Amino acid sequence: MSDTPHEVHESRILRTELLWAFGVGIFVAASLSMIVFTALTLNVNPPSNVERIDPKTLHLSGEFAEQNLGTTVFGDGTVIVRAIATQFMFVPQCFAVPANRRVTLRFASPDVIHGLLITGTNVNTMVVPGFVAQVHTEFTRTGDLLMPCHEFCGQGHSEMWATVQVLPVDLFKPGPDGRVSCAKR
Amino acid sequence: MQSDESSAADSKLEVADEVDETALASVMRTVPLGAAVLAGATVALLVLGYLLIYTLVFIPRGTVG
Amino acid sequence: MRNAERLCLAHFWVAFGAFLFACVLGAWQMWVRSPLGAKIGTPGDYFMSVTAHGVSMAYVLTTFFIMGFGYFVAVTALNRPLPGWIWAWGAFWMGILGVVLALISIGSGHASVLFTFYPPLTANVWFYIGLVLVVAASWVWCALMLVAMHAWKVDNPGRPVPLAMFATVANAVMWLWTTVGVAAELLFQVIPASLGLVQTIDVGMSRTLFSWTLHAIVYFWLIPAYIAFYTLAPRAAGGRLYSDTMGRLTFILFLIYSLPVGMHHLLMDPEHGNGTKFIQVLLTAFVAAPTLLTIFTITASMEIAGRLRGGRGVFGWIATLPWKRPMVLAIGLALVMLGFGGFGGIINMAYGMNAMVHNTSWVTAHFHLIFGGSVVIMYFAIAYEIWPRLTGRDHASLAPLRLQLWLWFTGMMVMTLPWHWLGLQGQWRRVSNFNYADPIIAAWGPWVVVSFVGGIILLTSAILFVWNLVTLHRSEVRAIAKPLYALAVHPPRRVPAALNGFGLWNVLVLVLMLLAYGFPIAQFVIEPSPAAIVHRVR
Amino acid sequence: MTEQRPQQSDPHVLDQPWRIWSTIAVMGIVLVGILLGVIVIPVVQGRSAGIDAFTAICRALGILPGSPAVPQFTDRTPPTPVSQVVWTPDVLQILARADVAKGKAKVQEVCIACHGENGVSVATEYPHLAGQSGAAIYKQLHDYRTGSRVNPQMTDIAKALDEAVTADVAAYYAGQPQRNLNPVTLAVSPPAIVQLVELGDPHRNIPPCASCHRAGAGGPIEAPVLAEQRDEYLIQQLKLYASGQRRNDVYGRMRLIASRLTDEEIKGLAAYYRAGFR
Repeated sequence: MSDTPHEVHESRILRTELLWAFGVGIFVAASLSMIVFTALTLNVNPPSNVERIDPKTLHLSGEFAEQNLGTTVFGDGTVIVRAIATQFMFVPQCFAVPANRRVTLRFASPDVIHGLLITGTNVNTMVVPGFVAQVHTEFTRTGDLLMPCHEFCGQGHSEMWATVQVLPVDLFKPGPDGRVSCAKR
Repeated sequence: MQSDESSAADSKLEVADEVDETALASVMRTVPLGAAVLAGATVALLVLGYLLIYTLVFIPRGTVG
Repeated sequence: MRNAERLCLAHFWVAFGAFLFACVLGAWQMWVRSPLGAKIGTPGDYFMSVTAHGVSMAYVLTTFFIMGFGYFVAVTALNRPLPGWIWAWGAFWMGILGVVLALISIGSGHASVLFTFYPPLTANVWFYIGLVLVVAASWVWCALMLVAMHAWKVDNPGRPVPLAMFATVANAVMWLWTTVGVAAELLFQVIPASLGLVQTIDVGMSRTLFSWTLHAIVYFWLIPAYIAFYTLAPRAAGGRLYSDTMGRLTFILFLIYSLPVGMHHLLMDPEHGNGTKFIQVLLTAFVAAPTLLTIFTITASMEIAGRLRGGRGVFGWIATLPWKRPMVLAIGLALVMLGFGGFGGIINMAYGMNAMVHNTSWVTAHFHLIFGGSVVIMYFAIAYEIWPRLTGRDHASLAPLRLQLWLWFTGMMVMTLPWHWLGLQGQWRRVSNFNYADPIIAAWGPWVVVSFVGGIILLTSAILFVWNLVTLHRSEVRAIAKPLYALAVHPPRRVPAALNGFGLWNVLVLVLMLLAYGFPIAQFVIEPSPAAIVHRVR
Repeated sequence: MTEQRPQQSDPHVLDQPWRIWSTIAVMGIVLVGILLGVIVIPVVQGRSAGIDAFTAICRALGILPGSPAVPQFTDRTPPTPVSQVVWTPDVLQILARADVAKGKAKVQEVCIACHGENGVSVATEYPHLAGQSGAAIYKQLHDYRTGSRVNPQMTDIAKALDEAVTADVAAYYAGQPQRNLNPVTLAVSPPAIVQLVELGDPHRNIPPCASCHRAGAGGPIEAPVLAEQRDEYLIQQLKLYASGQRRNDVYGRMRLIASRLTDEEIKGLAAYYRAGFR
């Protein structure tokens, strides 16, 4: 096959493009390697907890019945926060968590799709009816943080928010039943 | 180099092409240089910004999983 | 050709009418949310407005513009009449009927569920039927595009399909795949619930099906802008397309990679495991590839034009580009916005890091920059470029066109840069008003006002855009037939069948979709999510 | 010109490398994704948390609940629910298929004395039921029956009704013509009260009343529609909620909201919702 100058030049263009595509590959690899690296070393994952729960009977269930909501410290030191996202309120509307200690947040919705984030932290999850949304995290700074509902859930969506009190470890004192409530401010 | 742009879009409205082939051949000797520098710098900035946000904003806010 | 011109103009005017309407709503929404307008309008008004804004921008502007532009490309790039005029007009009127039904449902307050639906909330059934009609109209368009390309290929055996048409058909094929998800969600889940035939919805399934559509739909909107990048801009700048092959490859990559990535919209969802999310994150990272390839190829094409006009040195060609031409200006501004929007995008898709920004203003900023910025500014440029062909009249002056493009760019930057910042602070989406009495939220107030100013600039630009087109319809200047589509430096003489059709790529899409979505969907077939009760907005 | 040149290669031969390499590239990427996302990352994460590889992989796929990186929490806390009502499809079907004629007979026999034949109550301490949401009436009757809500008169009456009749009565009253708020008298409502109804008070975490209690708002299934209600009844119930004496609102939403309202606001809201009473 005798190549004309035309074809030589055309293949040069394609080789240049291929070189660029290689650069694109580096870009893709760089962004992915950060993800894989932090997943392997710091256990960074998106909150994924395929745990089914019937939204219709949440209030009859053990864990998400009204009086069991809030922060509980279990015997082994595990800190679990359970909250309901419902139209148009988080229950409880304030919960306390310790700073710099592993906390597990568990949310469920009895009605429609909600979502939440805690300002200034990486806590963020959808609360989908039918599933327990679970986030494992450590709060790195103390203070009162805002936890709004960030997914459209109806006409009262904008007024749906809660407060998260991140307490220094020495102020985070569970009662005899392991429960911790928000300090009154 | 021959002029042969017959097959790209040879509708009747497409006959005129104001590009001079010799001029084109001469600029094609430098051509992807500027583009490579410009696009390469942009992509490098994107990666840099991404890594900075990842390490300086995301990670200090506490890991999630 | 009279019929062709009427058809295209009808589609474009519906698109831009909806666009202007949506811009007015958008500006109003920003005012209501800002400290300036706190406590104006009820949440009912606000969410009705957001629904109308989303439907008008995302379904009406895009679908009608893409259909109109597709008909234009089919006629001009293939240089033959469109097959099935009756079908095209029928689809047009079906789409109009759908838009009217949807807008009536929204306007009467029976469909304030936003354009992304959120079952188990359900709206009046006519809202969904209206949207299904719009989608069905676009399916007719897809069929016409496929038929047009096929007929051309039969008459021109062995010749490469012109790039503009190849890309348009790539978009049509991708759109057919894309709509499967939302069509399944609407027909099997949401519409039966809205009609009262069922009382519950499997929300895990509905979110997964919608995510199937949710990302690829954005590429459906984007591809006309890329068609302009590859086939209109190099000619408008007075140069050549650097590589026709890369163009074809880019549109093929969009077809393949825009579909099996939708679950990155569900990264924060509890109904999928980490592993299935990771697979789609990895595929999402590869969807950056067609865009990065495009950036290089288009910059190189512009470099050709700039050097042909006497540009020297590494960057001298930038200054010598004909920036006075709207298409060239638009592409420059579009690429800047694409850069910022793309930066936001790679943060969004980064697996765990999505938690930092999910459902915050960061995301709103990202898609307003990419779609409202890069894509819509190219819609403007396309309109300015082809309107003289459609009307036979030319612009008396290009200055108001350039002013409009600059205003759009400025407005978009002023609006979205504060949104990125606010998003990082945790400002969340989809709220009718903020409680500025809260100290955390009060600190955001000034930035919200700045972004509102951006919104006003955008509204001004939108009005000027429509004004420019109206002015053109009355212009006395006669349009001179000018070549439209760019030639490549090396126009293709023959291309492999893989780069001239979609058979192979459809097989790959099928396999990829099975791998990426097979298990995530099957898990709800094997064991449905505990059903959620339908909440009807009436 | 190109077209005249002999074709140097058959398009199918030209096509072959494209088919092969694109398939290899695409499948390779997916395989890397599966390998990393479903195997490497969960197994490594699981090892650091003491979770075996199989469990970790199942969690990554979503077959088992929980994160591959953290031991999963299980809970056995017993519940004491405030209401037994469950909105299952069956219950909604019972409501949808209720027999209005039977409901009417029961109303004429029992309910008429206080709530009126058409749902317009006879005295200011009894709520109007005309056009009320069937689900709301059903839930209250059910709660009276199970003791979640207590009222000396209603508890006995509700205990005498079975599930089907409860639904019939609810459906009958739901079908009576509702009277909407009167715009003329509403116009003189204090702006602060209108604001509470339409916008709520985000600072106190009070959602707008209308977001749940306006017909067709898309709020909770059991939320009663508020349109032309007895003011004395409303005041009394809000105060019972505020003090915690009435507690059959699931997750305490009304107890919280009512406890945050001032006495003035409670009176103002009651006046707002009786505005159109004729």
